[in-house]
Amino acid sequence: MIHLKKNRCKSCGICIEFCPKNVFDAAVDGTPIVAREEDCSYCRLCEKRCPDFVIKVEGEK
Amino acid sequence: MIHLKKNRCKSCGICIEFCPKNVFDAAVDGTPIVAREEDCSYCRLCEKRCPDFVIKVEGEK
Amino acid sequence: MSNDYQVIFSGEGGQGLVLAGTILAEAAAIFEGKYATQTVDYGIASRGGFAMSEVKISDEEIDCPELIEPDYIVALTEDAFNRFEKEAGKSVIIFDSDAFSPALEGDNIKGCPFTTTLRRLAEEYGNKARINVLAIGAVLGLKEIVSLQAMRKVFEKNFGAKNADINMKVLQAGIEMTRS
Amino acid sequence: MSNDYQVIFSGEGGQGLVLAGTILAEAAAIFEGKYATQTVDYGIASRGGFAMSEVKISDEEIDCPELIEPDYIVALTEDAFNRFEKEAGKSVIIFDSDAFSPALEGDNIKGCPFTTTLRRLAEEYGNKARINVLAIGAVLGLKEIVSLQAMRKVFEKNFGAKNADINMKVLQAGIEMTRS
Amino acid sequence: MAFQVEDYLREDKLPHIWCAGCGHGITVRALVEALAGLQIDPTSVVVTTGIGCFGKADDYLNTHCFHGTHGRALAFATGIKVVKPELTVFALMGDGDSVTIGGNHLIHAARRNVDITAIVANNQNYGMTGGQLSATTPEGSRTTTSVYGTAEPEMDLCSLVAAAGASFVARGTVYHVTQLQKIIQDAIQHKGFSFVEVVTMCPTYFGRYNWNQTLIERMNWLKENAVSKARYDKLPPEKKESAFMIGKLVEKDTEDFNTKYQRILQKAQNQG
Amino acid sequence: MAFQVEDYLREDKLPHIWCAGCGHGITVRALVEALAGLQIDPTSVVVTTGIGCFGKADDYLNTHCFHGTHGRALAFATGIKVVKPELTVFALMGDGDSVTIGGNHLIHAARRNVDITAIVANNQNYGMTGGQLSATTPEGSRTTTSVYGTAEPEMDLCSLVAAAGASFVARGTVYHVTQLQKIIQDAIQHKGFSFVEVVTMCPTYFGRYNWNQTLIERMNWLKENAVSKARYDKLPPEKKESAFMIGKLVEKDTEDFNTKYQRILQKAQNQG
Amino acid sequence: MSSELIKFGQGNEACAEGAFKAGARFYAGYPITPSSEIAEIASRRLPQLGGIYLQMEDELGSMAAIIGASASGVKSFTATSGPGFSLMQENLGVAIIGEVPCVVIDVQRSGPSTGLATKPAQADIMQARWGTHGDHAIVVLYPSTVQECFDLTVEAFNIAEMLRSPVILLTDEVVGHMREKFIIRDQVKVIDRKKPTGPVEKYLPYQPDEDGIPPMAAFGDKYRMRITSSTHGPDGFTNSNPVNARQMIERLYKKIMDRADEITYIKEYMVDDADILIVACGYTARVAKAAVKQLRNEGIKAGLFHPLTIWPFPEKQLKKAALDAEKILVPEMNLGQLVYEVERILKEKEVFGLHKSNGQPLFVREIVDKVKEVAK
Amino acid sequence: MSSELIKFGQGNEACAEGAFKAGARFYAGYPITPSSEIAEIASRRLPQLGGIYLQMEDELGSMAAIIGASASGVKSFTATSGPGFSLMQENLGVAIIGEVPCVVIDVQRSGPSTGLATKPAQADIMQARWGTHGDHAIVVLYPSTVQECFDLTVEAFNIAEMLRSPVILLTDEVVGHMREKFIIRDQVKVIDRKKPTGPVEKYLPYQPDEDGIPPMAAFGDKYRMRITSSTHGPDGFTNSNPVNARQMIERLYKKIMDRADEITYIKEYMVDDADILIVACGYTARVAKAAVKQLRNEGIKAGLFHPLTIWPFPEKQLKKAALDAEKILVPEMNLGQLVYEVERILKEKEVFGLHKSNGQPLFVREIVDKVKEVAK
Ligand SMILES: Cc1ncc(C[n+]2csc(CCOP(=O)(O)OP(=O)(O)O)c2C)c(N)n1
Ligand SMILES: Cc1ncc(C[n+]2csc(CCOP(=O)(O)OP(=O)(O)O)c2C)c(N)n1
Ligand code: SF4
Ligand code: SF4
Ligand code: SF4
Ligand code: SF4
Ligand code: SF4
Ligand code: SF4
Ligand SMILES: [Mg+2]
Ligand SMILES: [Mg+2]
Repeated sequence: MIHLKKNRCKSCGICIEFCPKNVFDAAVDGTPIVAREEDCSYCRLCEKRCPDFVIKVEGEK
Repeated sequence: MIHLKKNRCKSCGICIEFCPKNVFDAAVDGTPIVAREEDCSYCRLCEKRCPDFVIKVEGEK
Repeated sequence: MSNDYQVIFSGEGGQGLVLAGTILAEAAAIFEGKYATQTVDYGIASRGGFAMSEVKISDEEIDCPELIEPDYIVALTEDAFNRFEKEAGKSVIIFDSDAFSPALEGDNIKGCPFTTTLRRLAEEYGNKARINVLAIGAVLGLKEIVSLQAMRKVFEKNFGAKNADINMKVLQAGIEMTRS
Repeated sequence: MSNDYQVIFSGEGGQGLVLAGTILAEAAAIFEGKYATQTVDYGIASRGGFAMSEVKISDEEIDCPELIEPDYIVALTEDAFNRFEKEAGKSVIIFDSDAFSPALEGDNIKGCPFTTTLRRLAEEYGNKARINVLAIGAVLGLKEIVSLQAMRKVFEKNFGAKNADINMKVLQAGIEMTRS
Repeated sequence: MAFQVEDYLREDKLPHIWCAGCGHGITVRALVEALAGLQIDPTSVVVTTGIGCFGKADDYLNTHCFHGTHGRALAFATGIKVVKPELTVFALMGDGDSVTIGGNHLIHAARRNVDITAIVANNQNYGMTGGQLSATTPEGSRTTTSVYGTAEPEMDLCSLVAAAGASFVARGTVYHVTQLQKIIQDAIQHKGFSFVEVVTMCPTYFGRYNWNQTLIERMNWLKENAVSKARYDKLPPEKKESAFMIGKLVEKDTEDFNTKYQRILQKAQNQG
Repeated sequence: MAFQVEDYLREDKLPHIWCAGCGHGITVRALVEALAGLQIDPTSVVVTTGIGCFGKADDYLNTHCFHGTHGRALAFATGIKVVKPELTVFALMGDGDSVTIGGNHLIHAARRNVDITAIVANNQNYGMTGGQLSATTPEGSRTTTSVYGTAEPEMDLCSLVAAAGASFVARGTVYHVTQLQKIIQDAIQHKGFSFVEVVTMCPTYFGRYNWNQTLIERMNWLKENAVSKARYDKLPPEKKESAFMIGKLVEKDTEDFNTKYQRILQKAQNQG
Repeated sequence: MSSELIKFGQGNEACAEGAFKAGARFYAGYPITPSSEIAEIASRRLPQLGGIYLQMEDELGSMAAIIGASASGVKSFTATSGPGFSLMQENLGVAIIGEVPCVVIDVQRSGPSTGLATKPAQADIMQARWGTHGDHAIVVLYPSTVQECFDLTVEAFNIAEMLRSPVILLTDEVVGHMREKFIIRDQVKVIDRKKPTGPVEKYLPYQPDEDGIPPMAAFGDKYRMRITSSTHGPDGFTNSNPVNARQMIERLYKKIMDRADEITYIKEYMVDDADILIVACGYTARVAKAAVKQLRNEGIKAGLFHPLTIWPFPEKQLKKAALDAEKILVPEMNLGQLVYEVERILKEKEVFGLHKSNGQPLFVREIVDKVKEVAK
Repeated sequence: MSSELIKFGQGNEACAEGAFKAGARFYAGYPITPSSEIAEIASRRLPQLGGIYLQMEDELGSMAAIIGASASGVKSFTATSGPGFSLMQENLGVAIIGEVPCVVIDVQRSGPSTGLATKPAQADIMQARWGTHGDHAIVVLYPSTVQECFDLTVEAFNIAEMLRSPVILLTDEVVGHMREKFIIRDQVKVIDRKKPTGPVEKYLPYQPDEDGIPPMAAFGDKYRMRITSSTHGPDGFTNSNPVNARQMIERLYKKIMDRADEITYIKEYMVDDADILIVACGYTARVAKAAVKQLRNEGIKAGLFHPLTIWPFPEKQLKKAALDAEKILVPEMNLGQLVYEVERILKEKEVFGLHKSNGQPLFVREIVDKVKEVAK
């Protein structure tokens, strides 16, 4: 599961750009949308690269 | 000529010890005595090593 | 103290509120020969949080920049609005009706579509359309406390002749928001 | 203020004048149960220049360490002597007659052969023979303001039992310089 | 009981005050990941900070915190660590904090080898006060106090600290987050002074005046220009200009100050 | 008119206040020999000093002098040199002055590369205040504030300053006076920040507590242990412990601050 | 043709422009809110004027660098706020004892310590007077309008040059950041330090003329210049003789205190018939002026004594202004600083303080209310 | 069995011993004349007591390190003199706003700046009160004998711990270097800071009890401790709300000022029937006492008011002591500092200063003469 605390998101776009599995799409306001969760490898890079503590990835592959 | 401004001398003994030509003897109070000026090579090391600006060497070999 | 005007631009860091106040005050002081002061209250600069800019314009020398009874208060965020809502009545409050809808309403509380207007302008002029200029316009729409000529001049001085046009257009859009 | 004594040890940095004052005052304060103060005036420490140490000994608590009329002034350098020569009369000045010969002389100006005495002692005891102890002795030779037992104890405490003997001998030599 | 990342965070204080895309959040993330990775009890951790945007980091940490003065975090941390060797002590500093105003404490902390983990978020300028020149601003860059481009060469933090005697020196970036977490873990575990430079991003000021690229492009720039020592050494000269080394640069096994001081205590007490 | 050594000296102030055998006099001698060697007009020379025994050096120099505060000589010197590039500016500092309290100015002066010649008389302790611990006191040594032996490693001044970016770094000793004079001459002629460490002697304090040898033996110790880089590299490990390198350690040709600033002036004035 | 320039800008900007107009060509500093605009302007403008901007590693170094530059003959200044001002205190003493003219601008913010960096206060008033160790006197000017920022900065340099002394220009966050119209005056009086004229060998850097001020050579002049932080004789060499020490320390003190009148600037508003006199400086003086107007409208005879020179405090002038007032009110953005000095000077009066220390400026209403309360 | 120890030693030594007796186990400092003996003794004795001596790179770091150590639960102190005291001013503010108990000893020497390092002065009296930027109150104690050095250092720690505040122990070169007999008292009252007791989650590091003092956890306790130099709320997080800011700043001020009586130590000598009252502290108080004796012998009714607590200045106590005196003399080793405070407090009296600033202490004769002159 990929949890997003969207109220913290500042739309920097990092998660969207650097997800190795291209899991996210960008909403109009620049925040991420979990578009392809099934592709997620649970690498947690998005979580670690998000400057705003928005993302929490749970699970393993 | 080796000039000594003895009032400045603090009897550290450096000039006496490190003259390559052993030109100085030590007086009882530890100050240098020019004992063998004829041996002097005018290297000026005594002048430069004297911490107290006592010595002035004039002349060349 | 005739012809005294007191205006507050409030919202959050990064909205260019200081510039709004500066521009307006400078237009009055330099291009209309009046006296004007502009002061600010801000937290950690440029990192969000409540911020405001106060302008006083007068025909006479200004003893003290403190605003006693602001004529117009522009509130671009809900936080800012809440801080000032009790002034409504003594002051006219202009707020961004796209951003929030206050409980209180009334004659002296004017909602204007700042966000949507800005978006529309942005389509035309890109990021040169700024909310702070829109805010000045909104005030001028209620009362032309500074002439449009002076505004043009201040734009020219600060942003160059080329950008003055755009800014005048944005200003105009602001004016229309409150005039209508 | 009965039984008050005021002593100055003066000379130059490096002669151990602070120690002379400390030892004497401590002997009185700790080993004779009196009150004693010791103060110093010095320039850049341990690099020559005028230095002095002042001692006040009293049976009563001492209000102020300042010496008003010193009883004894030891002056080990000419510079020190010159500073104090005007006190002669009110005070007894003891100076190193090997080091300089003052213009002024008289009953209250006592020359003592500090340098030669020290040289003699040094032959016997090496560098453990110190001019400051000699100076204390010179004062005690004029007046036993502190008992010799107290002096021995203070030496023992500060330099250890073994060195106390030597110091007592040096002290004795000092006493003899002025007694004779 | 296992500590979660959240146990080290003051989530009630989020969202934080940092700008969109500011790297400071990523660095704090790496720190809490490292703490969780090592399962260190948050009540045995003291985080000291200086003043600056990064100096605000302590607001978001659920450890003991000391928010001191600009440039002095390491001096406060030194006082803490020498009297409480059992605690894990951090000094989180900006580049201004750590080496510009705080340079003297930095070099002497490195020399003294007190077992503190220093983490410097190097964003090449003073974010907090509006983007002025720092000692790490690359020569020629523009800042609010160097509009003509700065005439001063930048300080190489890692070289400086290594020369001062630091026993652990490493560099990471906010792109290389996994490595960064690992570096911080190693720094914590290293006994002695550990220094971690994090090359990070201030899009609001340094970026605006200098990058000519978007935040995303900057992340890619970090990805490309930050290379391991091995790779760096093999780079052709023209590439070396913008490239920099990341990874562990120094790791020495030297006794830390507290261990040495134990012997002094013994000596003093035996003599006493 | 040729300048004599005496033209740089305030002979009326001699004898100086330094102790018998103190190396500070030898260092000052090397400095005035260097000035005379280069025939620099004394009225174009400014000597800044800090506070300490070596900080008293300006009392004996017949140049312009600035006797500032402890640790700040380089900051005063920076102000002087940037506005008067035509002057030859020195900062004479003790080890306490230069790198202990003054470390921050030292590293940034090195980085900034202002054309100042810094001369540090390293006597491994604080002479002036009675022989306390300094950042250059060798680990284990005894001082009046480390009677049990210090637990802190000493700072390697030359490595530090080199890492900070100094374009000229050299070390000499008060035994090797001819070389020392030459080093100082080269330092003066080098355009940019030049750093000269002089390994010297405080017989009164550091010597008394640590040497186990006479002043003369110490001079011989300097003679034996100070070696050229080439010789140092060839020394067997056991000899390396007490040995140290002398001579020029760094000499780089990098533009000094004032030269770069000239371009800023031009740029600003063209834009204006 | 006058090249006077009318500008609309901040107090900080006016300070910078005043410095340039006074001839300052060197700035060294370390940024700090709310003073950083001064640094930013200096970094842009000085190179245009052929001057130099240097960002130092810290405030200790900044203070040192401006002293060094000034001793080299270039008028110099720095700007800071509380934390940096504390760090400058040690080297401020060098400028005092070394008699090196320079100007230090402290834009006060809310403390203590880091406090609230963007909020105003007037809590460094006593620090400005007493912050550095040891005996000294110091001149402190405090503007209240943007124009005064310009004018008093020029004046600060003039006094510094005239007295061979550092001068502190104290402002506060409100004054520093407020924007008003101000004139970059063209025809300002600019004073330059006295230079030596006699024979080179006879020059003594600390030998005062009859006015108590020694002529000042610059580094690089043919006169050998010595600046020292130690107690010294006229030759600039350390001298611990008590007679000399007394002379030196007292001269430094007197050269300022004896000229207090010459360097005193005050403004008065309706003091002549005031029953209650308000004593206020900086931004607070402006609030007080508005309060006086309002009080007068309400029939209360209030007046304002507004010192622009706050140290040496204009003792005589205050006494005169307060002659007929019964009560005195001292409003300050602090817990009480200037009020102590006013109490000391106006022994016979009832002196009240109005103290606000919460990051906000005083408001007109607060002063009005307090006057009414006190007037009862 | 009492383990009291009678020693003959310096004021500096007694300060150090007092600190150890009060429980100090950490010293961080940077040597400076005339305070260095304190560092030297600490470096020798602390390791014997299981404590730590750290020589820091400078005074900024020294002040920071003792704050850090104290926040970790270990009583800490430093010692310095003027130049170093100036450098400590910024971080002193951290101890004030962060409410970290610690003791700073300033052994005053002759300034300004480097001045005369080995000569006495009393010229940091105002700096001790006002040296750091921003609003604050501070406790300053000033001993005059070697025994008082011991006793007041203990007291300084006790006050620091009681008030969660730094305390400054001011001495001077004469007091610091003079030798006298003193007792290392065995039975001294030692106060330790209040620790939190409630539930861990509820602990707020700056939530005061009714006495205005928040209980203090140490780093490493189960209570999460936050120390901050910013204006903060009870939770220790930055808070710029004006109501909160006022509360915080005023509480810090009041916790000291409201307890002035509790922490005030004074000595009086022959004040009851004195016509002329001398107000003096530190070494000068001893000179003054001798002067009073001599004056009384000559039939002049002099008396001595000797504050040992100089800040908060014992206002009430002075007023009482001065009730019947006509004239007041304030002798100081400076150009006038305490005299301003005395003037302010004793409005109705004629207050005279006797100021000496030349590297020498005042002499008995000088005070006697001045009293006679003034008495006329
Ligand atoms: C003594 C002092 N000087 C200056 C400041 C102002 N100041 C606060 S933060 C800062 C710079 C911060 O830069 P950095 O440390 O790089 O952190 P960043 O904001 O970039 O994360 C400055 C100059 C201060 N608080 N204290
Ligand atoms: C701010 C400050 N702190 C401390 C001192 C005291 N002090 C004067 S000189 C000195 C140390 C000198 O050591 P160093 O620089 O090595 O010179 P040396 O005397 O050994 O030649 C110290 C600590 C001071 N003058 N100013
Ligand atoms: S965990 Fe990895 S793969 Fe999954 S969304 Fe995040 S970055 Fe993409
Ligand atoms: S990285 Fe974080 S802050 Fe940035 S867009 Fe993604 S969720 Fe939002
Ligand atoms: S000049 Fe050389 S040879 Fe001659 S005396 Fe001096 S050291 Fe000896
Ligand atoms: S080297 Fe100089 S001071 Fe030493 S003994 Fe020789 S002449 Fe005297
Ligand atoms: S100003 Fe820069 S460093 Fe500060 S929060 Fe914004 S991006 Fe980050
Ligand atoms: S104390 Fe040491 S450094 Fe100072 S003059 Fe004496 S020998 Fe030289
Ligand atoms: Mg930064
Ligand atoms: Mg040294």
